[in-house]
Amino acid sequence: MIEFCGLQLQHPIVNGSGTFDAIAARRAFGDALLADFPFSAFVSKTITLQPRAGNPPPRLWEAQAGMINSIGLPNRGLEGYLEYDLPQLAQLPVPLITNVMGSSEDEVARLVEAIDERDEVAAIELNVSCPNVRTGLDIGADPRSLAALVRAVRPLARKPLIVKLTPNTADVAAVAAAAEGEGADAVSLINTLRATALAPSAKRPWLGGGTGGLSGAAIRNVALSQVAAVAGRISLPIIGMGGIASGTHAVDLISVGAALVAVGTENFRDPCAGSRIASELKSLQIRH
Amino acid sequence: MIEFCGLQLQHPIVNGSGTFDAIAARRAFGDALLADFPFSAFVSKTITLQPRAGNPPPRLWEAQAGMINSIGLPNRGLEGYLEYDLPQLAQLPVPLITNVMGSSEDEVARLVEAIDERDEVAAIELNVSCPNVRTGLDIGADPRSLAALVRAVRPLARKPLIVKLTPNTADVAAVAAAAEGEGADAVSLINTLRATALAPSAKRPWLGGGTGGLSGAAIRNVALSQVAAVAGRISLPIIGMGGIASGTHAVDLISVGAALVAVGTENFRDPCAGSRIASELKSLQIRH
Amino acid sequence: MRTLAPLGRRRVLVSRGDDVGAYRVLQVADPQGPPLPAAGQFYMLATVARWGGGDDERPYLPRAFSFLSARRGKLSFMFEDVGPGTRRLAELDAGEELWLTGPLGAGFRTPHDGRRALLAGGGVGVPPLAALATVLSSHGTRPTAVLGFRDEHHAAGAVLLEDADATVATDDGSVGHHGLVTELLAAELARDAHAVVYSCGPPGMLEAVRALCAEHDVPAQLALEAGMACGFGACYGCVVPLREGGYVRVCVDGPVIDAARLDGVPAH
Amino acid sequence: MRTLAPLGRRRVLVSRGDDVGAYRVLQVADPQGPPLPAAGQFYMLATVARWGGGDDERPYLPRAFSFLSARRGKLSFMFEDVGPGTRRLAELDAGEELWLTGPLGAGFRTPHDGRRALLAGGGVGVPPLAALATVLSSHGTRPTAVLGFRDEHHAAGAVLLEDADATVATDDGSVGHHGLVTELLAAELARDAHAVVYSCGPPGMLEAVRALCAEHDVPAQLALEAGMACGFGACYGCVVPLREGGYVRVCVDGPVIDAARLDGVPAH
Ligand SMILES: Cc1cc2nc3c(=O)[nH]c(=O)nc-3n(C[C@H](O)[C@H](O)[C@H](O)COP(=O)(O)OP(=O)(O)OC[C@H]3O[C@@H](n4cnc5c(N)ncnc54)[C@H](O)[C@@H]3O)c2cc1C
Ligand SMILES: Cc1cc2nc3c(=O)[nH]c(=O)nc-3n(C[C@H](O)[C@H](O)[C@H](O)COP(=O)(O)OP(=O)(O)OC[C@H]3O[C@@H](n4cnc5c(N)ncnc54)[C@H](O)[C@@H]3O)c2cc1C
Ligand SMILES: Cc1cc2nc3c(=O)[nH]c(=O)nc-3n(C[C@H](O)[C@H](O)[C@H](O)COP(=O)(O)O)c2cc1C
Ligand SMILES: Cc1cc2nc3c(=O)[nH]c(=O)nc-3n(C[C@H](O)[C@H](O)[C@H](O)COP(=O)(O)O)c2cc1C
Ligand code: FES
Ligand code: FES
Repeated sequence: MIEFCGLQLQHPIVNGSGTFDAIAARRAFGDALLADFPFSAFVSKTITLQPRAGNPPPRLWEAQAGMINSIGLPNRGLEGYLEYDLPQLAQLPVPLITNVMGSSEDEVARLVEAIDERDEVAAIELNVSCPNVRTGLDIGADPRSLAALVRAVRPLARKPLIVKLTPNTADVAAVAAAAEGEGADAVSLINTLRATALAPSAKRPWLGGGTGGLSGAAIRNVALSQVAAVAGRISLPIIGMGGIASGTHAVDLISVGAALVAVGTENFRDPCAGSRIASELKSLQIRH
Repeated sequence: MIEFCGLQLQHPIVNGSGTFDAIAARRAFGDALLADFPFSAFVSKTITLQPRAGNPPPRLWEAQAGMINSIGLPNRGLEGYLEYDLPQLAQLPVPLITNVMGSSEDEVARLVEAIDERDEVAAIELNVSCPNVRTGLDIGADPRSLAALVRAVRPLARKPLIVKLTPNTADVAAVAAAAEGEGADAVSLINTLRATALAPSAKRPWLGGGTGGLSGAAIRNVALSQVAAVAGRISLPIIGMGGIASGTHAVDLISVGAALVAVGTENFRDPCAGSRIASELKSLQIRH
Repeated sequence: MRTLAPLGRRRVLVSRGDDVGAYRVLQVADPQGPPLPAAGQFYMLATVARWGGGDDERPYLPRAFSFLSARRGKLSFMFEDVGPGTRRLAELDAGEELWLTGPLGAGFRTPHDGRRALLAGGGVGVPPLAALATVLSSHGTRPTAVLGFRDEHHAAGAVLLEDADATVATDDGSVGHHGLVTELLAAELARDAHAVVYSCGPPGMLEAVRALCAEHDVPAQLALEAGMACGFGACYGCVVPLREGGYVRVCVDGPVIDAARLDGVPAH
Repeated sequence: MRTLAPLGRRRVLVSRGDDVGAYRVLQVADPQGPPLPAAGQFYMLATVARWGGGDDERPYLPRAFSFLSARRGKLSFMFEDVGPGTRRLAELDAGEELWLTGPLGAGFRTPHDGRRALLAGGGVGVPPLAALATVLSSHGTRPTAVLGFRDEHHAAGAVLLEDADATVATDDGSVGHHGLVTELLAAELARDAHAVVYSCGPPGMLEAVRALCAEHDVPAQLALEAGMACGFGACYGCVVPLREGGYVRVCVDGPVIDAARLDGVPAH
């Protein structure tokens, strides 16, 4: 058992938000999924206040040792989540972390308040890779605007508050320090790197959403660098992620300062990547 | 012939700074290099005011579809460059672009002034991926500090001034706009992405320099995204680079707004990558 | 129709590989899989060795393939080399290993209210139709099929539809009807429109089938394709727009979708 | 000694592949290369097909290999599977294709002032010594060599040093002298120290050879290894620190470096 923000977890491997849909997976694999759940905590897809259909297809591009997605955060919206998704997610055998995003302080506040009320939820993750409507930059790109956001919503949550940082910034450690300064309980990183793909012959963007985010093996060493930089600056626990596909990769991230390791794109290649990596990690840790 | 900042070039393919040493390549391949020079202009390695030995080895890590380098800008320093390198580089059959970097405005100014005097040099490229001693961030990460730097050195150069942007920033287009606003003649991007590698068994940094920069195929779609963002914001010509390994990749970068395309890591895999890509590009352009 | 998949991917052995015209047919031993996947379901495949390093350093993600047949613990798949993933798979021979996840998605629903099954498809759309024909034949009615191919070399793939009476059309007229598969389908519908059409094929063909069926007011079930990363609903990458608005994921809500739910079949 | 390389990489055909103990020996046809690369020079190799997609999606960069022999337009190389690049190369057989650049770097300088050549090395350090032995033998003096290997299976590689009189040591004593190659070298130097030592092997061995020669004041030329990206001076990645301060690039200033220029041989 390991402890993370007061949660008791079986092992340090969780999923990255938006890279595993436990409800859909149960439709495909049945209740075997519950008996052998790959992660020690489940992180939901990002939930927004209003329902979102997501971006027009195509939404995927296979890149060099990675992929680019432009999914566009489809979700049922807060109400739909509470009504349809939450009861099903509550059946999972692990603690539930709900990831939320809003395009204004007020939206985030309403999300955090509503989620914080629900006993089924163990912790809240705040996705700040959302463009600031004024600057066009991610809210999480700038330490000051992030600090303001965390300051505004922190008092609204009794549950642990995890801030999921954006990697598309000059100084991720400064942003992490801002989150720490305003009372966040943990940070998670890295989210996808901004990337574009062009349609093979027509030279226009391939992705229906225009640009997208790069994930998978290609970003592993960038993640290692950003997690190390953040760990060198703050003392909050860190959920590290980015291209993790094996126990060795998890050991690497832990050795630079991650408390938990999240698996994202590798879930698509191996639906049980979480349990596999947890057991590879365990045998590596025993050996040392 | 194509025109770039007043230079007449045979084709749009140049090299990325620090990824081709024409003097060393001539030792290996002899004068055949001059007869069949792979690039339409030659960009020098970054030159600093004082000589630098570079970082302790190991300096290289092979990553997923890419590599991480921590070379540390070894060079003979300004005087050594002018005395030893320049006469040899002047023998190349193409225009010479000299890349410089300084850790203060004053250093950069001295470099630009001295290089600008030399007839052998056709243009100056300013590498701003150098950490600001005060903030630790790249000077080029922040639009305001970059604007100040360009403002200070622009009047010192009669030759075209190209600003090589850093990709490790929240808003590369804003930085490019700052360069444009202060009179730069062109911008080039992307430089390497900050990345770390750990030694296979010992969990300490592999690279002698600690962290390094990711280049090659893995960053190609990040480059496409940043070049597109910059092209959407400024009207200066752009030298695009990052993971270019084929004529198709070059067409992609040109289609999102690059005027020239630089080849970096691919030179290591194919010493004549420049000419190969130029001819692949030509046949693709003829076909369309 | 949905048969549950065992949890996770499993390592399976290729038991044979054959070239059939322009196509490669792989047979794999899947002793741990369910004996009866539903016709129209699919599996995610990747090779165990060297998945990656092809064109532009791809493939990285697994690839989706409908099964062609499932008999006595053996699955077969059919595909054409169209990119780095199918190229790597096409190299495989007996004894090599695959990662396999599935069966995934929802397959075809068999006809009710006395309608006859009309199978219409072509190219690498043959597998789900072949699997469906096997089910229908085992229920006592060998279905009629119309299949379109580019040319004779591709039309050789028609033999894989063992359990149907198939008529073939080719684009170049090198074998069978010179023209489109929808022309054959229109003739069948003219003969007897109390039918349900099952279709799988390239997007253009599927769209033509959808439009034709809509015109004749004949229900159709379309086995769609979409770029996929995961195949089990995790990535939300594989969506198609619905007539009613919004999107559904082809991998969990399809790949078989009622034509009536779509305004059109997207080009990719 | 430096033979110029033709500009750029060229596509060459593997003409045979053999296993020799723990090693793989590849012969490639290089009709466009110079007939006489200098002993100790190296080539950058990568396969044309599927370079990538191995462990952790590697290899991506080409790999450096000293040539073992160069005769009548055929080059041979010897290596052991130690990672994704050598693993992929070890799979190759006659008829497959390589990208090849070279010969690169500076090779050994032959002895002057009457010193005898003493070759000391082991493991995959055999190739440059074998190439040097061929040159020396053709000049009329078959050199003496001492070679160290892990065990008998590896020591089989000693036969590749055709043109020298070699004594072998193994770590486990399974064949030859039970102990270190430097023990054999010390004995040779004790017998006659008017020699120049040529050495190539794992860093620990090279360092021991360097230290021994320094102690006996015997000149030594060491063929170094270093992680390389390009092999022709482009990346500045392959440096070793010099005694005088600063670094040199192993690929253009080496791989053969006078031991006197080094304070020690770096571990990687
Ligand atoms: C449910 C389902 C069942 C299927 N059944 C079969 C079957 O039985 N037999 C069969 O042959 N095929 C089948 N397919 C299609 C098969 O999955 C694709 O042909 C396969 O994924 C192609 O992979 P590839 O690597 O060979 O080619 P890719 O190059 O990956 O794909 C070819 C197409 O993808 C697009 N593309 C090109 N580059 C990229 C990129 N970098 N990223 C994203 N898209 C790109 C282009 O439109 C291109 O035409 C099925 C697909 C689905 C969804
Ligand atoms: C001039 C020269 C001549 C050579 N001649 C020969 C020869 O004749 N025969 C021969 O067998 N070998 C020779 N080598 C060594 C050969 O080049 C290496 O063994 C080869 O590059 C290993 O590649 P790999 O992919 O198999 O293993 P890698 O895993 O690339 O390399 C193995 C070593 O590299 C380090 N490493 C591990 N992972 C990485 C990574 N991701 N990035 C960077 N380094 C990493 C570790 O130290 C590891 O032990 C020569 C090297 C040089 C420089
Ligand atoms: C298809 C896809 C969808 C994602 N959706 C979300 C999301 O809804 N919210 C979020 O915070 N991160 C999202 N992410 C980012 C991942 O959680 C993770 O940070 C990133 O993919 C890096 O990890 P990886 O390389 O292991 O995939 C998504 C990533 C992918 C690939
Ligand atoms: C080994 C190496 C050394 C480099 N040295 C420099 C340098 O001295 N100055 C500079 O501006 N950029 C330098 N770069 C960055 C490249 O010029 C280029 O911007 C980057 O590698 C992306 O292009 P690529 O993916 O094609 O390599 C270097 C890159 C590499 C790989
Ligand atoms: S392929 Fe991932 S959700 Fe359908
Ligand atoms: S390997 Fe690139 S400089 Fe030596």
